[in-house]
Amino acid sequence: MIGLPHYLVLSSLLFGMGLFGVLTRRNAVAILMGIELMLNAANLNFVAFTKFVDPTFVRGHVAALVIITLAACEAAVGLALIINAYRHLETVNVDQVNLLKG
Amino acid sequence: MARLAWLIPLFPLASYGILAFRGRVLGERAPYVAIAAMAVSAVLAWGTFLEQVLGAPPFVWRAAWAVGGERVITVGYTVDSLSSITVAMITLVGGLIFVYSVGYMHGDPYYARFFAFLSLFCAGMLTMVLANSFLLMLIGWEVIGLCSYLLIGFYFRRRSANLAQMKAFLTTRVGDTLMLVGIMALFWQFGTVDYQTVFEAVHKGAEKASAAVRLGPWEIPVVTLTALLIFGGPIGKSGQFPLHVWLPDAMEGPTPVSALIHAATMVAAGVYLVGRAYPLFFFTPHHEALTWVAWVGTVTALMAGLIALAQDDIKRVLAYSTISQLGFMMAGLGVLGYTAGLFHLLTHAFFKALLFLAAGSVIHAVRTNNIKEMGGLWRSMPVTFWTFLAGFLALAGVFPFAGFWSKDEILLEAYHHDPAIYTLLTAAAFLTALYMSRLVAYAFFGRYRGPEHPEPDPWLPEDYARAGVHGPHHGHEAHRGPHESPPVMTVPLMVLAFFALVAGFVGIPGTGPEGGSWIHHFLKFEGFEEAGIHAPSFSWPLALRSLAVALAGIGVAWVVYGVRWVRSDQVRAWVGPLYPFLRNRMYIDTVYAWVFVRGGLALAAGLRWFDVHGVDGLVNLVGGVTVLVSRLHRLFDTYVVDGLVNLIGWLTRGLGMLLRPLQTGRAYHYILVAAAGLVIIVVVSLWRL
Amino acid sequence: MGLGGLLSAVWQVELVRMVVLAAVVFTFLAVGGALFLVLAERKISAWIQARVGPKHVGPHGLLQTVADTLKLLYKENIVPHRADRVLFSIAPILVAVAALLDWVVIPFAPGWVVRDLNVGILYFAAVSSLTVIGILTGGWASNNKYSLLGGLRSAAQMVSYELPLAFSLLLVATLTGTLSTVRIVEAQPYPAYLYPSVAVAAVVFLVAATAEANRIPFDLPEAEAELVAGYFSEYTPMRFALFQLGEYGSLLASSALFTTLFLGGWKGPFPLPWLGPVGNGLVWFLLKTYAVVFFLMWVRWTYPRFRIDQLLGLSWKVLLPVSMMNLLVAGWLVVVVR
Amino acid sequence: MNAEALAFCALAAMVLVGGALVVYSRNLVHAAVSLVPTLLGVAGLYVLLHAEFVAAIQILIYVGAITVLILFVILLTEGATGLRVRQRNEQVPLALGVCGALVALLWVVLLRVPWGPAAGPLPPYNPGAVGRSFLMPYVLAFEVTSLVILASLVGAIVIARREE
Repeated sequence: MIGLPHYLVLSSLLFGMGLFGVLTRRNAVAILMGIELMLNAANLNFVAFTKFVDPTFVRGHVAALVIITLAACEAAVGLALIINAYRHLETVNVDQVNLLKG
Repeated sequence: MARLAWLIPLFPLASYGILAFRGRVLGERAPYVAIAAMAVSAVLAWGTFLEQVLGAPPFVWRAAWAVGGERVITVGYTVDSLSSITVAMITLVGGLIFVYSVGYMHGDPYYARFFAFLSLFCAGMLTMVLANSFLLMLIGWEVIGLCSYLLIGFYFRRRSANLAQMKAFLTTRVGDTLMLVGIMALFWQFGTVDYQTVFEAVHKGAEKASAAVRLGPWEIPVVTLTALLIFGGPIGKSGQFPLHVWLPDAMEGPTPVSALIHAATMVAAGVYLVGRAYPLFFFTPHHEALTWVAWVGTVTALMAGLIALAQDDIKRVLAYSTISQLGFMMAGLGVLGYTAGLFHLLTHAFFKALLFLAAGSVIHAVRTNNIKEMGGLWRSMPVTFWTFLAGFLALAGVFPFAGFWSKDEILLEAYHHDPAIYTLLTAAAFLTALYMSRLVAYAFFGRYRGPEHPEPDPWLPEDYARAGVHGPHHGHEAHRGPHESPPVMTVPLMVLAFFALVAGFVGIPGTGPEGGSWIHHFLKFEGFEEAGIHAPSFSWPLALRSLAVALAGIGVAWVVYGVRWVRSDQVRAWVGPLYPFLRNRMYIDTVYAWVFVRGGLALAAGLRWFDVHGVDGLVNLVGGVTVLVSRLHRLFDTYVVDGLVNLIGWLTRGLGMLLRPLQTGRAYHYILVAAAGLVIIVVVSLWRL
Repeated sequence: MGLGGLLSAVWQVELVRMVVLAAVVFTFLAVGGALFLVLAERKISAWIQARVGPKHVGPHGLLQTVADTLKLLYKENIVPHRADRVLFSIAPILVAVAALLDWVVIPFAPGWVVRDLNVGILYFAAVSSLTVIGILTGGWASNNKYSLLGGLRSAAQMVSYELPLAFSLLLVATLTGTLSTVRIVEAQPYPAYLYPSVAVAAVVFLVAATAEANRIPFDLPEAEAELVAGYFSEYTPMRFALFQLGEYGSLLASSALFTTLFLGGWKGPFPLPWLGPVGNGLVWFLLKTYAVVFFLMWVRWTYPRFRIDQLLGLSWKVLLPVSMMNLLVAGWLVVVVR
Repeated sequence: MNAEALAFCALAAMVLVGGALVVYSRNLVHAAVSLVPTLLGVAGLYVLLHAEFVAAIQILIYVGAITVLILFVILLTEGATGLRVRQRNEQVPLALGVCGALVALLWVVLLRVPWGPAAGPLPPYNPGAVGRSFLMPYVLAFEVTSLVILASLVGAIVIARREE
């Protein structure tokens, strides 16, 4: 029987992968992808907890939907920023975007 | 139809909205919007009116607006005989004036704005008339006041217009404030401002209504005090003594404004309100509130009539005449002539609008307001002359024009109520005939005394002239002497002249049931029947007497100004100091200027002196002390505080030097450290478990 | 557990089974549909342009597409130089599968639906949005600037037109109070006072669906004249056929969904004799669907192509505000009338 | 092993393989395309968890919109994302250590907790249940989210448009 721990283990793995991507990628878009993985891991946890711990009010679903919405917002703004940075600096690597560094 | 009555004010309001926001784009087409809106309103208003005429029951609609505990303030509208006939009159006269303005204001750079203001005004007026409560009425009332202010100062570059608009606003504000207090008093007493509820409460003599307030040596019943406070509003708005001073000055506005606002409708608002709130006045002990109303009206009528005798400005004469007639209406209402006062309100609206518009046509042609510079215009401006004459005869009260019927009603009521008032009003009626005849004789008869080529309109401010606008008369070509106005202006005159003739016929005895007149049947106050008061029936001797008075006035004027058997300067010599007294408007304006304007300025100067020497001295003293203290403080600051601060700065910089390599500016380094920190925290907490 | 256990398993597993089943069944169904539609398109275009169209293979050219398909199957698959092999192969499959997955929630007749999901129309929107990934990756993987441009255009276009489409779906969901396609059909006809709103939503849906299917006047991603066929320029026979399958499959699916949402689905104006409820529903449903398909083809051969700025402007500045207002008005009406 | 477990394993494999590709792929387009199976797998897991509505939204927004957007940006910034550019920074081993430690610790924690069986059935029709939760207990979150959407909409337009 598949229980809550299965989902939690899976989501922790996904989270770890996402974190690894965020930590090691130079490209801003790739970092964004890592963040999306981490958010998905969190969402998976929320939905799993809803089913196994507290099904009334589907709170986890609500949280997941809010997170998905915010992820969409974050992607839109983040990618707009990346495009703008690329237009000015011709790079999207976060370690080369250092105009403000004294 | 009554259920649609709420739409009546909305169309002009919509027109205002359109013109205010899109007027610049509409330009020349602006009046069509306003006139169309007014036409729709007029159709609705006349439909409502005819429905009432055919015997529909009064209709009141109300909805909760604000709810505070037990008290509910409602918003809604009332359709009964009084409000329906008034909206019918307003939309008709207003619509005609709109049409007239198309010609009169043509070429004005603020053409659309003018119509926007007029529309807003009509919206406010109609709201005020149709309102179901004092609060909604007050909203309409204030909109009217605002529009009056805007329109008096319509030629806003002209100093005198600015002063006039301020005067109008501030003067009426005195009355409005009293009225506001009165409405608050009503709310305090009855917990509502709804007409019906308030009137029923007053009628039943609710406990609180019969309470009394001690005011010095007098004990005034609360209800009387409330009624008189509310009467403050009409005193201001309807130009009653002693707040009448703004109305003559309001003639600074364009003539259609004078006709619409300061003759036909806005000033009628006060009278209308007294009629609307009649139960409040009537059910005071011994009708004492009405006695006040009657006397204020009588004094006003007589005073304004006298002043009008000595004025040379055509519009000012008409303005004082308006004040005088409003006095008549108030007096009529005050002597228990509910129908008579309101009947005069309606007829007066027609012929006074007519007189103003015709006067505007004259001014338009001769480019001056001074009647002494006119003369002989009957030949060159026949339509204007004949229509003006109709208005004149109506105002003077000559059979069978409208004014005869309505004024006679008032005199009849006064005769049966209080002989003193009757005598004074008869004198005022005589004066009315006299000064109007003087006006007609100067303006239309004799020979033309003005220049051959009238100068550009002195009423027009400089920037209009610079804009290449030569007065309201667009495309002004060289012409000899004054000439007739275009049809867009004369047609409304003719329509109004028609009404000036026939509007009084509803007051002919026998036109209604039981030998009374139709208007008595239509507009009646229920309280009279209960109190056993019956309207006096028409009496021939009185009617003939008032006709004789009117004809006498005309005759005297004819002797002096027409055939000139007696020269006017001789008359002037006989009356001695009376002439300058009247010419200077009984010095009322002068007194006000001294007492209120200069008094106010002096008070301000005194306060300013106190401010400069008293308050500022104190402030300067505090300032000096502060400066001294701060000097001492600075020494402390420089050596002790700054020393510490610099020490901290040096320390920080040293620390920064040490820590600088840690800040790489790379986000992923930080995240790594954060993640490592998280790992450490989890490890530590696990270990402690 | 055996097969029986699988069959009696909890429903969500059954759903997975159903999806697989649907993929299998509708692959054949949609391949047949696409074959027919290609022929229909050629015939209709010929008819509109006063030509004859294919006529040599089979009676009246009826077997022309079959012959073409056979030809495509036998031709060589070419991968362009320095193209990304993996993505190049996956892209057409993704497009075709996405188009086929749409069919899971389409009800053909009473009871004839692969799975009546309680998030049916949302599922449709979700799955049909997968197409764009295939197109984008296909365009990129071809290593050809025209293909890439086509792919980028397609992405911009589809992301833009998904919003009005979603608003139309939302409107229907608001009116019927459900997302299930079957219950939407059952809720029809809509009350008369909602007709204006539904009509606006239908028009928006039709426009957006045309754009989602990359059809003229919204066929910018292909645009033969500018981009030499856009994202599938480099594709050779079978993969090209998959793209075509996807395109015609989603065309058919959009028409079917339009029928379901706005034309009453399987419900007909009068019952047909001898067919029974299922046959009746099937006939009416197919009639309506193919009428919509015909209408879209008619549009394709009548109107010219938009410019890219006009296309995006239409979506963001016209369709989106209109459908938002429409949704507000309809919601208000529903609340007021209730 | 029953059907649910089978489905779970398949989906988990899909998620993990996809996720790994997202993180490891040198080619960013491949990484972005690998997001698709990952996210679809998560959506599938949502279905297993009786959250069809969240699953549909997951596909619609994550797969249909965010992934497309990411791909779009990658293709637009080709000059900086091409294969010739070094894609990893210098802290790979360190990051591997930290992430591994974190995951391991999470396992330690969550395997210590005695998770009970499912607490009860979900509301049967969950789009409706979610809608009701959004409009009743969580209306504030809903409103704030809508504000965030508005702000990010405006922000994205302002940032991304070409300066005149």
